[in-house]
Amino acid sequence: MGSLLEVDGRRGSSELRWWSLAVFLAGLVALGMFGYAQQLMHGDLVSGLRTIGQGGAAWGLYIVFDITFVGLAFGGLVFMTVVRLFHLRALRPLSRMAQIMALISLGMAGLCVIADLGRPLQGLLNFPKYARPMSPFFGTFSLVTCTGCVATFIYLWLDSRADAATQAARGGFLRPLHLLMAAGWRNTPAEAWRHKQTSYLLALALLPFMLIGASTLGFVFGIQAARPGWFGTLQAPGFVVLALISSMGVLTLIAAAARRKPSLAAAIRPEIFGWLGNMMWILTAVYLYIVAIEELTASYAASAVETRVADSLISGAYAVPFWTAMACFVVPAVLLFLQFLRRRVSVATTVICALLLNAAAIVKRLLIVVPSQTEGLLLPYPKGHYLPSWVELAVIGGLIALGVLACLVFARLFPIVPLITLADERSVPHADERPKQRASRLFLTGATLCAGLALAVTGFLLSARFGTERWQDPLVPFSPILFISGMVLIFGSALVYELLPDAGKRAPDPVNR
Amino acid sequence: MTTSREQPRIDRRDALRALSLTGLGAGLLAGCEAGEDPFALTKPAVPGADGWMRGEERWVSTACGQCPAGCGVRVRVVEGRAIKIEGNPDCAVNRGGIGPRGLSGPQVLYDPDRIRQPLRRVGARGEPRFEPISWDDALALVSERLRGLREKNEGHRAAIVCGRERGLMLELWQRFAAAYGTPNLIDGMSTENGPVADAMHWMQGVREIPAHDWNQTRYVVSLGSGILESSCQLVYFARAQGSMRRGAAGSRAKIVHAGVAMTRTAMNADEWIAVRPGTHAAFALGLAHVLVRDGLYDQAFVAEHGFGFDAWKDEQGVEHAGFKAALLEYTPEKVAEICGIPVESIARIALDMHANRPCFALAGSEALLASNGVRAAMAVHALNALLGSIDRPGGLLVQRQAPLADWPEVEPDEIAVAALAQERLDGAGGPRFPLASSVLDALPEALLSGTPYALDSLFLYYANPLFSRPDPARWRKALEKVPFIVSFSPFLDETASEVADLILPDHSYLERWEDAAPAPSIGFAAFGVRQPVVQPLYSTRASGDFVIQLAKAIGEPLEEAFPFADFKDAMKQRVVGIFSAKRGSIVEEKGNDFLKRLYGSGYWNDDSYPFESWEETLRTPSGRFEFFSQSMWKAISEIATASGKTPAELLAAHGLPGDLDRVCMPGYDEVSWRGKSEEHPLALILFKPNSYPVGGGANQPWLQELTPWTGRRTYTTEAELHPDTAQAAKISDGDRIEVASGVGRIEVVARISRRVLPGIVRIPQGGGHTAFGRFARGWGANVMDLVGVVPGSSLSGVPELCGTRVAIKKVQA
Amino acid sequence: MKRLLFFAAVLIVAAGAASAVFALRRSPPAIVQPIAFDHARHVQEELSCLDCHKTAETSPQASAPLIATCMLCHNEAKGLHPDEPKIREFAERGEQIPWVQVNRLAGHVYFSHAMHVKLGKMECSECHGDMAAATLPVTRSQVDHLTMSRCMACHSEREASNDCLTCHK
Amino acid sequence: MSFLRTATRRGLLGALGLLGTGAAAFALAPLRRVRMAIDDVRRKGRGKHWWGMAIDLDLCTSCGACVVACKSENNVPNNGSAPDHAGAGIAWMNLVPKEGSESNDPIELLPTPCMHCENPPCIKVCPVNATYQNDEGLVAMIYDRCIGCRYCEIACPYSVRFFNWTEPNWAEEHKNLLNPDVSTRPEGVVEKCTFCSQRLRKTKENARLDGRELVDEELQKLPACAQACPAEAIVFGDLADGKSRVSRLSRSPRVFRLLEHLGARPKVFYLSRDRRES
Repeated sequence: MGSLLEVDGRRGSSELRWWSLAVFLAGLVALGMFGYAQQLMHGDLVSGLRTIGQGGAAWGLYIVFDITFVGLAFGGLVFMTVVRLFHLRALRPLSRMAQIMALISLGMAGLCVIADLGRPLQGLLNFPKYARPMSPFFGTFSLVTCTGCVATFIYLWLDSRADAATQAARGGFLRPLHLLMAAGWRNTPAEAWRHKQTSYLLALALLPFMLIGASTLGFVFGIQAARPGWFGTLQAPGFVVLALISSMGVLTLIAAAARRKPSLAAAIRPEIFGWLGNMMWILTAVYLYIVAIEELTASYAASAVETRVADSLISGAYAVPFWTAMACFVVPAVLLFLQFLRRRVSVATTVICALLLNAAAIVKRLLIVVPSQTEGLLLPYPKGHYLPSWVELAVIGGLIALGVLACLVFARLFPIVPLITLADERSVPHADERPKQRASRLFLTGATLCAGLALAVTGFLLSARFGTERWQDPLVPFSPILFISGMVLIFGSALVYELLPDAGKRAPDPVNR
Repeated sequence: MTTSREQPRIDRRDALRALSLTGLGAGLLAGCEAGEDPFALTKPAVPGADGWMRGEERWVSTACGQCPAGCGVRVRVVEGRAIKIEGNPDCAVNRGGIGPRGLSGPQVLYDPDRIRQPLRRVGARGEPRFEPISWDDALALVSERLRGLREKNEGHRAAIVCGRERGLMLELWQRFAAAYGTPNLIDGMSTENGPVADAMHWMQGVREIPAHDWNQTRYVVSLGSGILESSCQLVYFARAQGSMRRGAAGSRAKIVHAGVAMTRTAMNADEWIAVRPGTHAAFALGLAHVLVRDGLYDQAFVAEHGFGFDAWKDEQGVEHAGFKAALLEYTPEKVAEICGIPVESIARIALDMHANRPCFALAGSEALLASNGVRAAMAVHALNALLGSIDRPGGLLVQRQAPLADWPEVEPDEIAVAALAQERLDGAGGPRFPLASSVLDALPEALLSGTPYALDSLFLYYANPLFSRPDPARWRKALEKVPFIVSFSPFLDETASEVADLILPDHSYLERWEDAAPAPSIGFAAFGVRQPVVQPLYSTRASGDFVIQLAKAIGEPLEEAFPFADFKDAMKQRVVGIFSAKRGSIVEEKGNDFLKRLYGSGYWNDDSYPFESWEETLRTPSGRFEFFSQSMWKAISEIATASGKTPAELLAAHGLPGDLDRVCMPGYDEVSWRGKSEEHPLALILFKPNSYPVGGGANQPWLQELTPWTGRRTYTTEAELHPDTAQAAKISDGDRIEVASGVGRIEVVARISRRVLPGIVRIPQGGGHTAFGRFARGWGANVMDLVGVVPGSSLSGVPELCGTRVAIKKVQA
Repeated sequence: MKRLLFFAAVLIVAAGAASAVFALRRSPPAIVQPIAFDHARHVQEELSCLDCHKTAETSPQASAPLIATCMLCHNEAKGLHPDEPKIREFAERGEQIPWVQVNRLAGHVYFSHAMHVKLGKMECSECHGDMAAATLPVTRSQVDHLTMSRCMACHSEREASNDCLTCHK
Repeated sequence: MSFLRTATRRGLLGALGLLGTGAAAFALAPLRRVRMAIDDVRRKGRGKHWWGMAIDLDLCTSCGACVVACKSENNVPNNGSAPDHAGAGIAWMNLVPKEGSESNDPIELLPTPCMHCENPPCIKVCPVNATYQNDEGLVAMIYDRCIGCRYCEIACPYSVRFFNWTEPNWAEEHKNLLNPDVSTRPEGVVEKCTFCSQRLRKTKENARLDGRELVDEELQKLPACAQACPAEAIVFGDLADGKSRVSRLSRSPRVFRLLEHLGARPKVFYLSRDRRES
């Protein structure tokens, strides 16, 4: 019960709120599991999905939320890295929220894909066996969900060592956990300096990496020549921008939620929301621009089917959701823009806009995924239609609930806002002159890094079936795992660099003092 | 595509299982499921399988039994199980090709809802409650009842409905009827193919549908014929159509389809002429008119082999007008007006036909199954005669029969003779239906009225009137009146499950010995043997064998009428004829070698057709092609006098204009529609989709998942409507609509399409089963609920499947 | 800390259960043949494999013989084996001997004896071991050890096709 | 302090550039591999045979024999009449309206098997290599690898790939008619037409056992659909053999292929007097 106690006077009521909320969410999760069990028993027939060309769509809600969660993760990482790289002190209070959001939604994304698979068990077995980079799914699955998770976790961990140490110092039944997290943080200038270095480089590495991750999702759709409405070069950028929008939105929500705790209210100043709001309206503007281009091109397109899909959105079967989504993009954008002009930030407005934008983003994704399957049929099959079944809704609901629950628990076990910012970084010693480095540290780090790179490259090439028949098993079994572990090592080198203990004189342990 | 997406119901057990599954449980269970091999399912044990070596595979030749076509097939049997059916290249009918029906055979054999032993009804009729009984008991039961009837000199109170149009099973039943002594044998010819066969009968003296020389013809006019979807020769016609289509345009033969809808036939024709329902005859006569007017008809043929074309005198010296005179009224203008088609098309087609001889015209159910059916058929037939296409290369042929030996003559004893003299229940050949040989659809009226006498026992072989005949409700009422009903159906169909007191399940056609006389198609003689490809799965019994055993059980005098061990033996006695004829595809010195080869290849045929052998093909009183049917004239006059009336009065009694000469010549009468045009403005056209083999086929998923027409919705009955028709009733595609006639109402799905004329509702048969197994039950609607049973107006008792008016309205859901 | 331990324990138990399930699936119960058939004895009688497994050279299956084949020799008692009378009992009852198939391939695998024996010129023993020495009936699959990789290795060294469709259906 | 900032800036720029290029390379690698895959399919030293099919629409009467024959040969499960099964049906060979799905009155039906494209879009997207093209141009599934993500179904322009939405529900008796030469497919895998590879294999093996080459006559009607077709409209054969019937037909002036503009280069050739493309 670490951080909640000391600041919060009205403990009882907040306790009650917390637990009731947790129980409610747990219930949703249980419902989701029940729904998924249905799917395991009766097959995907219980979903609203059906065969393309026979009046159905083969992809639906699961894929939509896979995109959503990957987007959130991407956005979260971008946020934290940007904060770190450009020393945006003002936003630092949100960085940990962003990290948590990224970490959790990566997990959710993975689960979404699993839920979509016809043979989940086979999926877990066969993906590490046969995965091939030529398929964009390789990116989403191995890169994003596996490697991304690890990388983010590492960053999160390193970044929260100092706080963990302080928490541990406070004692409490979670002390062992905190000690584990602190990983012997002694608050020495050297450590602080080193941490700055690592977090800096990590951030630098993560940014483009996640960019690729988010883009591969775009590729999944962009490269489908047979699916009018998808085929195009704008998919990847579109996905990226949309991802940023929704992640900024969710971040706003989390911040707002955290802010309800008096102890944090001070730290999460309204300016932060102003900044988020600005990000949102700018990004939304960009996105609307992209959408406009897409629809315009499509409606001029020679291909009859291309136009049919476009029309189905603008004036056809999907017009209502489409224009609703558009409205939910435009209205908040305008509101936030006004807020920007008026230079007065209203948290409430920002939150509402964030909600609207996220709803819009999800609907828009649904409108990317579905119509090209139901309307974009190149042969004169009858048009299809798709309505999510209760099972799909339950599973997705369960997943979201799971995510929120995880957030809550984390917030309960650990300061959701870096304590250091609470103390205006007074506790962090300024380490201006560079301390002496151990040669072995640099060497080991380099070694891990190189090993990682080597592994990753070989794993990649092997799973790309270089030198073998395309249909054969990779020369080295489980070479996709090689690739993933390679990536993990690359990021793991950061751990090596930072956690390798210093030789020589031990600074007094602040925890066991 | 569909709109309803209801999820599987979840009961408590499910819920519990689900919970037990969730999380880790799920993983484990999935793991166990992977335990038994998903890629090869274990098959249930079947009798005789253990006699096969592992993986042993044989190809058995037999004849398809899914429709009257009698295609030769080869069945792949692996470890005693029939796996797949393919066409038999040795068979002259299909030459290795095979249709969807034939391919679905295994699903008949292995239908999970087949009847597995004889069943006797326990409890009231209506609900399907039966007890299994042994074959011996069943035999005793039936034979005693029949013997009892004979002893009371009431043999005629037993009736047999045999759903076959030809073949030895029909002859066996006829033999039984003759020896036992009942006039009430009703055969399958009294149904869809009736009018064509009648036309042949009255004008050529052969009661059989004609064959056509597709390979040499250069032009075909199809008058509402469903050769590519509803005919009894789908495979042959598809093949023929294909052979016509080879070669470059110009040299290729042309097909013109005149009909009310863009059917598969029309789709594959070169031209579709949309004529109003029931006016096909007028169109044919229009063509004839043009040919005669321009002197383009085959004068030589008419002169040498024609009768009644010009005016003629009979023995009494009475002058009769000829067909030529009758034709005068059918001027292109008038016909165009009747049919609702451009005038020019008539002359154009007529000249085209003449230019592209040899050519022929053929009519189908849509044109014939109405009150004016027989005369319409005669009109088309006359057109063929005028084109000189009778028994000529590229024209109409008379199907030659295989030279089967005869069974010994039957000598009915006096009881039988007396019974046979009785009036037929269905009134065929009597004042009721003077021109009919048998009228299945007249039974309900007779049974309900109990005239001329009440029926005691009814035997249903290949007949399921409670589903497949007009107005099932009325049939149900009527059959209630029959104290003892026996069905030979291998499946628990509507009739069997609702009214049959005793069910004696027949083998499926892949388990029994039988002949397969192909429906007229190739012209030349062919004989197919249907033989067991696998051991019978259940304790069923070939009905042929049962009939023979029944005769023996009844005893004197039927015993000596049936000197056969079993049906196979009976068949062999006939096949001897082919053997001793020493011609055709199989010629052998020794009888056993002949049989071995016959059973081996499954087919015998003699692929030479003797054209222009008139004594064979023109068996009319005059020995000529009778444009004016003397035999019909004679029949009507005799029956009239017998019932103490003048012919005119007899006709009047049927609501026909009193001119007998007119009736005896081809012509066009307006269809006497059922239902007034006020409350029932639309014409109902029903058809058999090609997924509708003998006995339904609704229990064969392969056929049902083949859409009945060029649409995609399966497991439902659709009514095809023209956009205008639909708009008038505010109906859009996919709506549930109610179709109502004077007889009944059904609910179907609307299918908006420009492929039908306005003012028409086109509905396929085959949906709406209430029994007949898990795959058939519970979807679609039975269009027969809309059609009434035969009225008085028809002389030949034509089932008026396309003579009903209906109204449609949207069902508010 | 305790909780961590507890979770760990749960996971371990779960894993154990899972592996148990898999283990159970691995080992099918030993098969009992209706007659304690003695291959060695028959080989001594100068019988070749193909005399009984007739179709091994002509069809995918090698096929076990039908009882008629057995009766060619065993129509009168040889009195060499306690189980021998059973053969005639089966024959008198007009039954086949209900041999249990031992060597089963996965449902999606196609294997042709003809191709391997006639074209591949392989000895039966290469897969089935030395049956000439087997005095007791086969009760466990002899081909379990033939994993896909081994099939493919052999195929590539004998330059047989390794295309999936060659052996998978 | 100042040092740090400069260092930061330099480092930032440098590292960004570095990682940017790396990232680009990484992103493009898969695409380049796809290109290569396409190319070596193009100039692939194809096996002795290159299987293809010709369907003469002038002969076809759309009777549906091919559809049923295919189901019977390949153990394709029945869909059943349950409402929630609608749209879950499987038909490797299917009758597709050739025109006017809009006005809902097709003029003609096309028998549509898998096109076995020379450049198959479905294969490129499979995440687990569960589908591939063999040296003779057959596009085949590897059921055991398939994880059921349905990406290939999405990628196929002709919608001839089918997903098993639920465990195939064979009536116990119906199991008798399953073809032992073809494996049944469990729930959750994608399946498709194989040009009856099992029949092809059998024919090949018989030829080899008789020590002879394959002849065109035995191939023309090899797949179940071609064998059944009453009008003999479907012809199968070896496109690599210039004299085979199918390759002669594939050069006919009446020939067209579906959606040629996509560049998938299907190996099913349709023949029609008026070359109406759908």
